[in-house]
Amino acid sequence: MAALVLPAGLLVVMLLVAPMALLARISLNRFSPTELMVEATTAENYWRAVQDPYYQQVLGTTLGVALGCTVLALALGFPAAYWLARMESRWKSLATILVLFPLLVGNVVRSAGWMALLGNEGAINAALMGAGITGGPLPLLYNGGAVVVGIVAVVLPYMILTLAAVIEGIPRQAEEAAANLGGRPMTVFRRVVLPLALPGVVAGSVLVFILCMNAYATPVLLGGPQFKMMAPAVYDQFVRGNNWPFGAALAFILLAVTLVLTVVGSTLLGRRYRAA
Amino acid sequence: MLLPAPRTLLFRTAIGAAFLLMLAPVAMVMVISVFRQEIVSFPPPGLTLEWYVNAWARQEFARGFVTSLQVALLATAIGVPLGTAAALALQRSAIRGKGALNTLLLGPLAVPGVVAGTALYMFYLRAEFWLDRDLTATLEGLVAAHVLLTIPWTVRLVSASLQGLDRAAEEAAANLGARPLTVFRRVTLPMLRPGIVAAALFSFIQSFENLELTLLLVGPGRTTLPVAMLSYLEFRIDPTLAAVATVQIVLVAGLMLITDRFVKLSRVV
Amino acid sequence: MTTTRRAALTGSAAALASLTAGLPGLARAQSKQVVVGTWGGDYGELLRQNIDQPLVVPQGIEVLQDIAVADPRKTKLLAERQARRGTYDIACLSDTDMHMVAAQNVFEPLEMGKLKRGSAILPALAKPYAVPHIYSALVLLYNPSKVTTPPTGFADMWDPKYRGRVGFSDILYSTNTFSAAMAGGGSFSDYEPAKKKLMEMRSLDARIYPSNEALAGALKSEEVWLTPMWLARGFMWQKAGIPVKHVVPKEGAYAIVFEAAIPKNSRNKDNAYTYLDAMLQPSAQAAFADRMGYLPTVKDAPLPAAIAQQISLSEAEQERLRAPDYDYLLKSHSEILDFWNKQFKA
Amino acid sequence: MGSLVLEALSKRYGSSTAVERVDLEVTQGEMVALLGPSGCGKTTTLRMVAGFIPPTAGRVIIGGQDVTHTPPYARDTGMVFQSYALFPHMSVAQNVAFGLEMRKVGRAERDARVMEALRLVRLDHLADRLPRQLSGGQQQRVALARALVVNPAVFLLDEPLSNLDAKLRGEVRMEIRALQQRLGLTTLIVTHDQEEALTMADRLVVMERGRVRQVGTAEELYEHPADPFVAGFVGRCNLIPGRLEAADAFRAESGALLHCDSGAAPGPAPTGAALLALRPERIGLAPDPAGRARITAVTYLGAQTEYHVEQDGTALLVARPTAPLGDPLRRLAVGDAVVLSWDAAAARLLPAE
Repeated sequence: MAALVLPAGLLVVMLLVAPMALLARISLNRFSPTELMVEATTAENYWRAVQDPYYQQVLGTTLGVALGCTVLALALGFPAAYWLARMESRWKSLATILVLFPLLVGNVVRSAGWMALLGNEGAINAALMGAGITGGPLPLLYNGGAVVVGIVAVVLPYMILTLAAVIEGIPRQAEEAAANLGGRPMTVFRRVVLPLALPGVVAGSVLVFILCMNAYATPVLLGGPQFKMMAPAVYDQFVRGNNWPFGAALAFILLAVTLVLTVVGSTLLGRRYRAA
Repeated sequence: MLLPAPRTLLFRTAIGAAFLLMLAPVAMVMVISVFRQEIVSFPPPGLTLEWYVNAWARQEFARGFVTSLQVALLATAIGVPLGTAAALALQRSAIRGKGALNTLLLGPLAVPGVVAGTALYMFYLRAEFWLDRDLTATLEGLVAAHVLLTIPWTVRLVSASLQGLDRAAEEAAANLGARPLTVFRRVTLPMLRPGIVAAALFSFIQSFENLELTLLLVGPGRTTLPVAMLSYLEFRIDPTLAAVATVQIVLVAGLMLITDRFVKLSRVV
Repeated sequence: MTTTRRAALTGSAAALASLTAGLPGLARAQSKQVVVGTWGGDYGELLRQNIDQPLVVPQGIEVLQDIAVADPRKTKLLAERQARRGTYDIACLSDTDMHMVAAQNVFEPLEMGKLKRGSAILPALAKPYAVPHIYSALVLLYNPSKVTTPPTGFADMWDPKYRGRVGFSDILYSTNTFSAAMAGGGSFSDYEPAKKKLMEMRSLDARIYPSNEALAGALKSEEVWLTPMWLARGFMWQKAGIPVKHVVPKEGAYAIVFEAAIPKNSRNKDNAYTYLDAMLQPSAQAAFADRMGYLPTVKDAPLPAAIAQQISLSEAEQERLRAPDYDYLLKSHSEILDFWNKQFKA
Repeated sequence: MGSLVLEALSKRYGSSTAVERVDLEVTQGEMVALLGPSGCGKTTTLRMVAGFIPPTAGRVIIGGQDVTHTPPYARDTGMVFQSYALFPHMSVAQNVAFGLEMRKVGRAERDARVMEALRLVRLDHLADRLPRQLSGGQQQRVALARALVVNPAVFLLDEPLSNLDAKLRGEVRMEIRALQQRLGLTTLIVTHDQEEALTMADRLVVMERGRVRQVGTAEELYEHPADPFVAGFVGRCNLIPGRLEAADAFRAESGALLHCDSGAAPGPAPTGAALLALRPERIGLAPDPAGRARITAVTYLGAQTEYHVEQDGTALLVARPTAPLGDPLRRLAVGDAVVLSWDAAAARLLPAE
């Protein structure tokens, strides 16, 4: 029985752990504009990344966007998940499909859709100007707001499906009992559904937070040039700057920050759950 | 049944906003695919189907679609059984270090696709040198990378399914004389079916739409659809991409509706 | 029940088999193949229509295009330089990228004996490691209805009356920095003055767009009026109805050359030479000029007069045109990128 | 406290009917049981009273107020769920306090009433436990306390005992009844267990396929069932198909002639196909070698002994108090011939379905 874990485990070791170890080794090398990579054992790439105010700011932006998007996805996704989980009609399949299928339409395509909506010549600005509400186009695209909207749209299905699975496991009678005891709908929701769905909130938030921290296509396409998040910065170093050691160091910093926050966050939330 | 469901405006607004956010960009892409001008602006000067003709004429999209489909199906076919086996071992056996193993198997989820893709590409190059065998730009190399995407989702979803499983049915089967493998095949597996279908669905999705992990691993004549789309963007600016995406959206929606006829998606995920 | 399940199993096994069949058969070691690493979109399509199909395939050579944007292909070439077998037989890159990659000893020095069309190449564009395929010039694009006095050089972008009306494409950071350097009295080998000029431009509310496409959209909506850009792009944009005209800046500018080279670890070098020859055929060159507005790199390519007039350069204009200082760019590339990202855009 | 009135209460799902025109009045302090097989509509009726299901037609009136369109949280009913539906994330005390919080009862009073309610169900020592740390019986009592602490106008019990073992069930049944009577609670209880209904309720409502078959006290239902369904569902009953031949003679389908008193029941005697209802314990039985009836099975049940008997092709169940040792009845065995006897008035004629 225990041996069944081996094939998958070995595969992950071979295709993820070993490559990451190689990348860790590369992160200790030195970059040279003419020779690209020079063998070395130095922590200077990490040191440089940590000290550089530019990358501090990029990391700060990434954290801010990831936290904001996670909170927003939770706020918007929970009601939708509850609605989906408690739906009984034949429309439930349709609603599920509507949640699932944006996932199959890649981030590039969805970003193109946002551009057509938010651009200066996009649908929203055209409508606003057509109705005479604004004189000129509003700067909706190429800023942090557009990225947040785009990322929230990308991660919402994950949040909704994770939450809905947990909410479906909450006995309806617990809600009925609360209503029977005089709890108004919002009270029942706050006092009974929400605490019982906390494991789902933790699971969904952790998943979504990681996805946000690692977002690549959406910030590149919707954020505009002045807006930088970590994953695109890493890619830039690898592919645009050909500075593999520094790119690798940035990658590990991103990974470390994500993991530490994930563990801390879920432990705190988990403790609250046990206490409650 | 009537539910004590919150029907406040706030609640309804949130649901509406969630669906709007998820669906508006997709709908928008479909709309601009028939705009006549090359650079999209509203309102359009006219409508046309020429982008569909152009999309069809470009081999890279049809080929990309086939490659993506092929890679996604293979990665799912390999990753789901492996992930299911691993989930069984994690949930049912008494091995030590389950927590660490679980973290390992969910690991691919936590590593940014750009990072994993670059690391894997460099690793493949080293491995090619040792093995004297092509890995980058091969179907095997691409599928292996995508299996990496499918494993964490399978472990996650099948584990959840296993935790919710009533073991009495398995005990009943054993009591009726079924050997462990028969119990698994005739009782456990059918009861896990919703979890496995969900795992397969998510695995397929993760592989099919993946861009970041794939960027450096695609090769001549073997480019996936998302990479082909990104590449097209660099030299062209017309709504051909929107046309390709619309065709993809229609195909995907059709596929899901058909799937739903056989396996109720609402009961699976 | 059992039979149907078994039938279904065999069915899916067969489906799996058919999935894996066929494609691995495109083994790349075959001698009758050539793998071309190139851009997608129009570039790849024009290669296919004017080189692959009419010129290379009839010689019994199968052409496989590996389509990707330039950066990952550049990364691949660099990463694979020690591999015994590379991905590409032909690598297409812009001249600056090509020089940077060539400096890492990636490419085969061209054997002129194997290159039949070698003698037709414009001498100014010849390189030891690559053949030039098409070229264009860096120009200043402007909206003639908004910028009523036609600009003469890069420095005009700093005119305060165009505050907020100058746009830059983010991916052309190096070119943009060059234009600033030239406006600030720098040279092909000295971008230092760009720093001051770019910061000035920053306070003039310059707009930066993530891609050339986004910039095109902004030019179309007349959100911005001026931008340094390739002449060929300007030509394409004009065809797409964007209101732009161009001027070759008086400070001087460089040409961009799209080049093709053979990596040392190419598997099919003979086919690669055949392909390079095909790229230099007059018919192929004319097609790229017609469709994309790039200039031929061979002496004997005939251009239709109407197109020639739009994209060709006068003698005076050609005099202001030079090749970039590749070595300088190679050394300063990361510094230029850093300044652009961290100071100018911040 | 108040009375509960249901007026022509109906619930239809599309074309299928769950509850059809139920009329019922539960007076102040009365306990009424909704009894019937699963799927008869009794739970749907209860949930309409609680407000979880909107009725298709009809009215629910609590304490003289029409609450048909009042949401559940504003109805002032106290419900005990079959699964107890305790809040798993709250302690026992928090569970019980929930309803008081909703009613904005002040902290001090709330704590006092919670402890009082917990003392009532003898769980005050477990106030800080979580529900999952309690036994099934304890959980059930928490659910009771939680519903009672708010002094509901109507007390609703949905199969409250079905998750308890047999011994506990008997005890809790008495406890609930005692509480209900002591507090004077207007109570509606749903059960499929006739013994539970008979022992606890003042009146019973027998339902079948969404309709009320008969309403009455335990005795009324037992002695005067309105139809064969009620006769068969409340207590056990021999139901013999046949027709009335004379005012005191019933011809069973098997051909046997059984005596009866067609005038004992109110209303005209049924003509044509009918059923003769005969309670097993109303049949006398004596060993007689010349008897036309044969014993096919004997079951010793301690206080009672049951005999399965066949007479002229008609199978009958007879229940007698177990006779003392030495009595000839004690020696009866399978195959023995016996004579059956009953009071003509004990044999009720019912219309065939």
